[in-house]
Amino acid sequence: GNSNESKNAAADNGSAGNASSATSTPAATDAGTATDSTTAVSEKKIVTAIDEMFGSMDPAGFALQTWNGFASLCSTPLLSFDSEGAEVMGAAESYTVSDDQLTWTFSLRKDGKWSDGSAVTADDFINTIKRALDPENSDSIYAEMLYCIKGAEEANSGSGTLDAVMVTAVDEYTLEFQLTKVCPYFKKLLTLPVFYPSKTGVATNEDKEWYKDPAKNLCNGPFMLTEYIQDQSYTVVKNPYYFNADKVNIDTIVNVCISDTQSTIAAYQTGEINACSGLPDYVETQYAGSDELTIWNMLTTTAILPNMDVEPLNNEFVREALALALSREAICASMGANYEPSYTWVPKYMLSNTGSAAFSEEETPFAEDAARAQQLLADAGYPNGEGFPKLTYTYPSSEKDAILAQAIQAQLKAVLNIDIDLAAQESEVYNTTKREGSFELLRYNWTADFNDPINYLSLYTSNSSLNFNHINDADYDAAIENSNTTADPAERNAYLHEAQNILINKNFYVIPVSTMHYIGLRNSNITGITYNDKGEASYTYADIIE
Amino acid sequence: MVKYIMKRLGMGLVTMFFLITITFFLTRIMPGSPFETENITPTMLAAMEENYGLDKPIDQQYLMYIKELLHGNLGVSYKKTGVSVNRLISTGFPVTLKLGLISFAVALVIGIMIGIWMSVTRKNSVRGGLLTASTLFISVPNFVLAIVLMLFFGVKLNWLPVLWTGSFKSYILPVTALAVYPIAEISRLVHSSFSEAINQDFVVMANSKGLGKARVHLVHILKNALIPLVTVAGPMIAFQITGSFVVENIFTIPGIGKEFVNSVNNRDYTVIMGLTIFVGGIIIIANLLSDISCALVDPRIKLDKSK
Amino acid sequence: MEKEKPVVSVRHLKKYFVANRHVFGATDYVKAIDDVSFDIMPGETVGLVGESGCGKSTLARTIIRIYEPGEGEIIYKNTDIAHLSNRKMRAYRNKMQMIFQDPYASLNPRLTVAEIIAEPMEIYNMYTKKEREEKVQELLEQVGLKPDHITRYPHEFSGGQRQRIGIARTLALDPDFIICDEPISALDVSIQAQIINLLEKIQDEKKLSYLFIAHDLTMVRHISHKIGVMYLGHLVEFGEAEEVYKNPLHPYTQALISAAPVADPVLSRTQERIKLEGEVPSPIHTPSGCPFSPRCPECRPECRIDPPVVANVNGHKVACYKYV
Amino acid sequence: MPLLEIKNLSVQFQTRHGIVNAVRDVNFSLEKGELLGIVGESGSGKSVGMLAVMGLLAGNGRITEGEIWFNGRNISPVAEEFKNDPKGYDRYMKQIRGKDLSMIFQDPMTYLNPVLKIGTQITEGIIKHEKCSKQEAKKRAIALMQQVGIPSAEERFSQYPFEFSGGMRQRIVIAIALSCNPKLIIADEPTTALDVTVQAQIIDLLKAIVKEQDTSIIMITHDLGVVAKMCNSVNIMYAGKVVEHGTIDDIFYRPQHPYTKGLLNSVKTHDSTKRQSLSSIPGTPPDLLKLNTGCAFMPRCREAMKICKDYLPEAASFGEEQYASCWHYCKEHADRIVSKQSERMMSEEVS
Amino acid sequence: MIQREEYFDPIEKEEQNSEFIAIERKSFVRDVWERFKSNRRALTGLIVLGIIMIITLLGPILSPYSYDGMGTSINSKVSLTHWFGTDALGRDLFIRVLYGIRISLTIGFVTTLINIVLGILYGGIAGYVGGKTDMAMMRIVDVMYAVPSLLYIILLMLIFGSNIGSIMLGMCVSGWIGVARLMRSQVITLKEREFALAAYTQGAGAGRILFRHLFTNAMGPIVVSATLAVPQAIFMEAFLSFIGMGISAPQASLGTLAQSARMYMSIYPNQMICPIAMICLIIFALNFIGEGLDEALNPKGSR
Ligand SMILES: Nc1ncnc2c1ncn2[C@@H]1O[C@H](COP(=O)(O)OP(=O)(O)OP(=O)(O)O)[C@@H](O)[C@H]1O
Ligand SMILES: Nc1ncnc2c1ncn2[C@@H]1O[C@H](COP(=O)(O)OP(=O)(O)OP(=O)(O)O)[C@@H](O)[C@H]1O
Ligand SMILES: [Mg+2]
Ligand SMILES: [Mg+2]
Repeated sequence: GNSNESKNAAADNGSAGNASSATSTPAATDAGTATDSTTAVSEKKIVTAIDEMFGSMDPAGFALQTWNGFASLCSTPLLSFDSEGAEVMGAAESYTVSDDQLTWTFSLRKDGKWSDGSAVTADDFINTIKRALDPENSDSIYAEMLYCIKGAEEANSGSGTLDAVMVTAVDEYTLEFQLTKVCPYFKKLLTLPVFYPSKTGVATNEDKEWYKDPAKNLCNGPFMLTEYIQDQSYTVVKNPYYFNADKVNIDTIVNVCISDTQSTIAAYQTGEINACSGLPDYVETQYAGSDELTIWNMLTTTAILPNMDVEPLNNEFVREALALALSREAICASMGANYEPSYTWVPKYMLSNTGSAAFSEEETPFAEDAARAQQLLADAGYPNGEGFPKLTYTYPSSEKDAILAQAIQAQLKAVLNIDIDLAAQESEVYNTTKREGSFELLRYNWTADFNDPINYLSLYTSNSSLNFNHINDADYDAAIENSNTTADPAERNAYLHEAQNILINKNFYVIPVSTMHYIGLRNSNITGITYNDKGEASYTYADIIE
Repeated sequence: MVKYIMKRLGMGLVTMFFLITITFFLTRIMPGSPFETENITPTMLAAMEENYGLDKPIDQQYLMYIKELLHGNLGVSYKKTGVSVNRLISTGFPVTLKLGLISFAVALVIGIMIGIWMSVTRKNSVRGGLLTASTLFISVPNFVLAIVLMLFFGVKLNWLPVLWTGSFKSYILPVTALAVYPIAEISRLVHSSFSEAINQDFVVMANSKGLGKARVHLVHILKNALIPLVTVAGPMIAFQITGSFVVENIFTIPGIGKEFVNSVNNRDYTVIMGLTIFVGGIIIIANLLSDISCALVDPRIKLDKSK
Repeated sequence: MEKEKPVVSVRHLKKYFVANRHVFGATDYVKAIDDVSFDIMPGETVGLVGESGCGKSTLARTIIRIYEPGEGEIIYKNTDIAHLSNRKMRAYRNKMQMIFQDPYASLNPRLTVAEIIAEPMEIYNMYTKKEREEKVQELLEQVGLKPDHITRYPHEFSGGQRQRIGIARTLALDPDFIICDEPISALDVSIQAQIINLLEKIQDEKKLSYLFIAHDLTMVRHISHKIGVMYLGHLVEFGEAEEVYKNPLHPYTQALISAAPVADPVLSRTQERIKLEGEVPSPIHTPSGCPFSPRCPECRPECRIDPPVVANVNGHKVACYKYV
Repeated sequence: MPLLEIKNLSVQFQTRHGIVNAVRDVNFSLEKGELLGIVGESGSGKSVGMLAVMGLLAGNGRITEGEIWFNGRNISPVAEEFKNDPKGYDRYMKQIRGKDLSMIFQDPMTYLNPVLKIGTQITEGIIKHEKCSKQEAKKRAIALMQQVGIPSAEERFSQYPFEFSGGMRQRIVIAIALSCNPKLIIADEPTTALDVTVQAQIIDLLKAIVKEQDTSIIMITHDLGVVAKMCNSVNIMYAGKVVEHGTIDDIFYRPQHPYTKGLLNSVKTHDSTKRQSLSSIPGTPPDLLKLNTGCAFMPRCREAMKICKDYLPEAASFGEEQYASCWHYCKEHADRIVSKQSERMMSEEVS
Repeated sequence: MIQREEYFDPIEKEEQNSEFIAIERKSFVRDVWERFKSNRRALTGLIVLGIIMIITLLGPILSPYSYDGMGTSINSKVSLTHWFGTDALGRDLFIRVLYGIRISLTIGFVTTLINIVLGILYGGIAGYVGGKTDMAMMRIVDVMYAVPSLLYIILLMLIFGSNIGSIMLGMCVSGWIGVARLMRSQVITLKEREFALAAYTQGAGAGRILFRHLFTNAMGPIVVSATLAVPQAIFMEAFLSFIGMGISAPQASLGTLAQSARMYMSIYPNQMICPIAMICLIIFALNFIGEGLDEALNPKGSR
């Protein structure tokens, strides 16, 4: 599972998030990169701001934000989804699924090429997967996502061999997966890093830094890496071997690390960068109506986790009282215009698997109700908050989380007359606290790895290692299990709704508070940016108009 | 002289040893693990810790670290996959060093000039104004100063770049932001020592020879007034060279000042250790340099008693 | 006349300071006092004169155990105090006191006169608080200050008055031996006489012994019963004051006395000065023979080889080959 | 024409506690080749008066009135010529200071710059005034050092003051003062910090210079022995005033002012029989901030009279050179003096 | 006024000696205070600091707002109802700034006090004992100085929570070193002074000499460095809040307030300017006081 914890904290603290967007710089000569500057046409170059370089660019390794940004420029997966949720074939031309839903066969496009001109073959996909499953590879954070493949779990835990992992190259251009059980969201998983290709023989686990070397870090996407400077920047240029290279207009994209948001905005305003994102909410007001403003809907949710092992949070009335007592509108008003109230755990913009509607729109969430919250608390034995123990709310120390915490504290005091202690923890400590379950109320945030509700809901099965507040609900487990075995999307949807209902409405195991959108800026002469199902931008067909 | 330096460096090594030991154990008793990222599973965490030998008893880890250190190997960063600490320092440090030295040099020149001016001016209003300005410079937190500089000269006037490129122009703002505090500090120091020296008997003597003002001020007084400055210059220059987190962060300068805070925050043990050793070394050397320059400025100070 | 025992006798006292420590064993020493012996009788003043840096202060400070003595003995009434531990030394501290040269530096500027004078009594837990106050008043009167000065701070006094406070402080413990290290050098001519008179008055009242160090030969001659002349860490001449002054034996003493200015134009016009060549050698590299030999107008070959032994010319001791 | 003539010189210091009149209405003159001693208690204005002549008063001090005729020119900053031209005064003083008019200071430890080489400190004045090259200046400096009796001068040239003993430093200070063959040397207690043997050497040296170069010297000291040995005439100062002036024979054998008498009594001990207490001047030196309007010596004077407290005496002459300011010698003019001073006080109160 | 006929009568003793003690009597403290008072800047500093303290103590009692009470008007501008405006949670900034001053000053003063006490003891002992002990103690100081203080601060914050206490403690771990060095050098020079030797020859013990004689005389420079240490502590705390380790919500120091407002500097400048202005004011005041004390405690330097 991936999350935007650090990204979120960074955004609050003054860090720009992923880059997007582009502009032309009139001076084409100062690129210094491998483009041909003798042509009459001026070079089309975009400078974008990225957050710190955190994690690696190895899809089988520690692939987080930096990889995300890099992959959206330079890598093409088997298939992906557009902003409407429609499938877009990438490195694969087509695929077939066996009747039992266990064997998936992908035929790769013959004109798929690496940036050195060699062909992208089935082995290159297997290369990533097996490297990720290699028990020696401790960096592969997505290995668990491969456990749906036969033999993967055994290989990864060391009890089986990598050879026994049932992902095979039927021929050079045919890739076959054999699954352990039905996986209705398998296609969605394909957007995870571990399903991206990496060049066999060049990308190896032995060489930990291969991805920093443009000669080794081959790309099968629209752009390719030409320069990598740790913690400063990386530069990509148009990949001549990309199968759709004709349609790619931008020559160079420089991604500069800027860790301070104010610096990002300043650099944008001086024209030193052409695009940036993860900006504070006032930018939305300042640039309201301007075509420079870009807003991406994020798949993210912030919630309060009540620890089920703690008195009186194991009391359903108490949890419901807490959930109903909050005024999410007021909270989000304080946090900034890019925060929106959330009444569901699965984020607002996540698509359902039936049609193009959002999953959560089908839900009827609970209603905030102060009076009822007071009543519930009284029912739980704490009329007007009397006798209610002083609980501690733990949150990672960042500006926005502090505001959130204070708002929650104040509202609970005002509505329920209960006192909450606030404990801001440094993120490393916060993570330990969370993992060890040594909290009472916890600020919790989850950002989607892939665009499917299961990514959110599977966290709370009783055997999930990410079930931090120790929910143990047989009905919930059953609903999730059912959703995973059915092949019918509608039926699956129903089960997932049932599960979410248990989580946020029936038993109030999780108290959702907010979701957010991402604010960005880009020069208005950059056109043709497309968005994927997670709201992330792609420059593949972007252009700079004079 | 050489012997003196050798002796000081020998003493420095002992200091370093204790510094390394203390920092090592301090980092290990800090809660939180370098691999503690959001939503990492316990198995993965264990695997990672095993991979880096963090599951071993702490004394063994310590011995291993010392062994590697003796081979000049500071280890690899836990957070920045595959980046060795040696490389981190060797790429980041030159930038920080250059910036630190430039800003220190600027602060020195301007600080001394202002200090002298404050001491010799007859106009109370000028002195008051300069003192007030230096107080003002001291009392603005540097994150505010850096941002104000960036917004004003970068965004508003568009004279200077906001982002670091390594060009001459991109030095100006960070150097200014870094130099302001030491300028204020140095100018006060020079002011006080200069005002003291100006009342010394040897100044009367110099005047009794009929010397010109410039010679009296710049040769007779200044050389004496510099002595207290030189003694504090050691820690000051060490502080400047180790960089400023704030300035590096705001002007996106790829130096080690930024790394220092980040590594502590990230529990990146090897980086913390590497930087501490490095900074410790700088402090030792800076103090040594300051003692040597003390002896250069003040002939009465003998570094090496047994000459 | 019965034979009295000395209050303090110094025997072969040495005090070397480490000047340099070389890496390989060798150490340079400043031989600040080198084999000095003399006695001080009860009620007697011994004056000590000599060039600046010849070790007068060091001798004083070693006797009073500010500096740790090297070889030799310091016998205070029957006890050798030279190597007593600090704790044992406490029993003798109240008997030996010191007046310092600089009246501005020797009084703690942050304490009142009463506190300064009462402090030694506090340290030794003498008397009740009330009695101490009375004693302070008494002492002030004794040194010629007014009782209402008691709550004032040292900086409110002139140099001479401060020196009086310093004297009162040393008297608080009823010592029988006081070392005066240039007590009048920092004072005005018109005040110096006041202090000398005071010291003499107290001596007569209490039968104190003084070791009196000064530059000014006329003052030393006036106050002292005996005079010692030091040169480069050595006591080169010691004897009755008038005797030493009128009939100096050692060539250095002769030079010293002949150079002293006389406040009388006629006399000083006729004064014949013995001119000394060269500079005082550094106390680190002292000459091997007589310390004065490099500058001595009457230097003989043997002077340069071994230090002279002390000759006794009618109870007047002198360390010079001329008299052996 | 005297080389230096001082008329009605008064110097004031502005301090936190009030105005200090460090020098009050001082008059005297000095011929070419003359050796004048100035004797007085610490704080009596000896140094300040001479610093005023040199134009080297500390920032808070100023000459309130008076004329300083040096070499035929009035070099007082309040002189007609310089009154409205402080820059011109500075410029002129810089020209003569160190050249025609030089000063030897009291404390060789603090008056030499500790961080500059001896050679630099000697040559800079020569280079400034004689406009000669560095080499030439060095040659002259080494000759000077030899003249004042510094062995191996060549080597010593590039040493620092701390490497010199007190006596040698004092000789360096003298060498600097001599470097441009000045007409007048003001020596401010040049021997107080030294041993008698060294002191005697330095006195001999100064006397030799006067003889050889026809220089005049003003010798400030509080050691009457030094005066006796060196000077032709003496000024006795007390609390900012010259209370008595005369040749040394006048002063030593026929002192008139009670202070001079007291001073001489307290040092004349060489014949005194043992254990007879020294005669001393009772009391403490005056605080210049708290002076009575009359004679400043009154509180310590054995012969004080009622008039002494409020009114200043005028100088009375004795013989050719000697004069003293004491009421005992101007009783007959009492009425005139009192009425003059009362008038002045009244007019001051009014303004 | 005396009569003409009395002019030449001998003066009476009392009249003659009426000014025997010429120097005005003043205690040391009073003397310092008078010199301090006569320095206009120093006095202004003291008054300003006094006023700030009084307002900080009284303001919260008199104000209708509380530091954590949230109102409905978010991010409002400077107005008569909210003198400094309000913050993102609708809290009155004026009151928050007042509380911020309290916290910042507490941090500044308490850490300075602790540092001074520790530094005086450590430096005093090292300087007084001297020799090998001194050498060993100073090397320990060197090591402590080089260990990044962030480490201590984080550790303490984790052990005791991120409250003022642990921040202050963290700043104290190595903060006393400067004072210790200063005290040591003072003691080394003072212990050779004659008044200390006098106390020694009178049999005074080490404790007595150190505290009654040396410490009282070393106080000047230490007091001055203390006035400069207070702003440094305030800044250190501000820096900690810049890197996300400052004081925990809903409390806020001046540093935290400025830091959290800096992002919105361009749209809500009041949120940033108000706390910064207070920091400036306090530091100005302290600086002026320090300057004045420096002059007042060092009578030689004052002319
Ligand atoms: N603490 C010390 N360490 C090393 N050397 C010292 C120390 N104290 C004195 N000396 C040296 O010992 C010698 C004797 O010094 P001392 O102070 O006793 O001379 P003195 O006769 O009192 O001189 P003065 O007349 O100037 O007071 C000098 O050479 C001096 O440099
Ligand atoms: N810069 C100054 N500010 C205030 N008062 C001063 C200053 N310089 C000198 N004085 C005062 O002027 C008076 C005369 O001082 P001066 O130095 O002339 O005395 P002196 O006769 O030379 O004494 P000494 O024998 O100690 O050198 C003293 O009372 C002194 O305090
Ligand atoms: Mg001495
Ligand atoms: Mg003088």
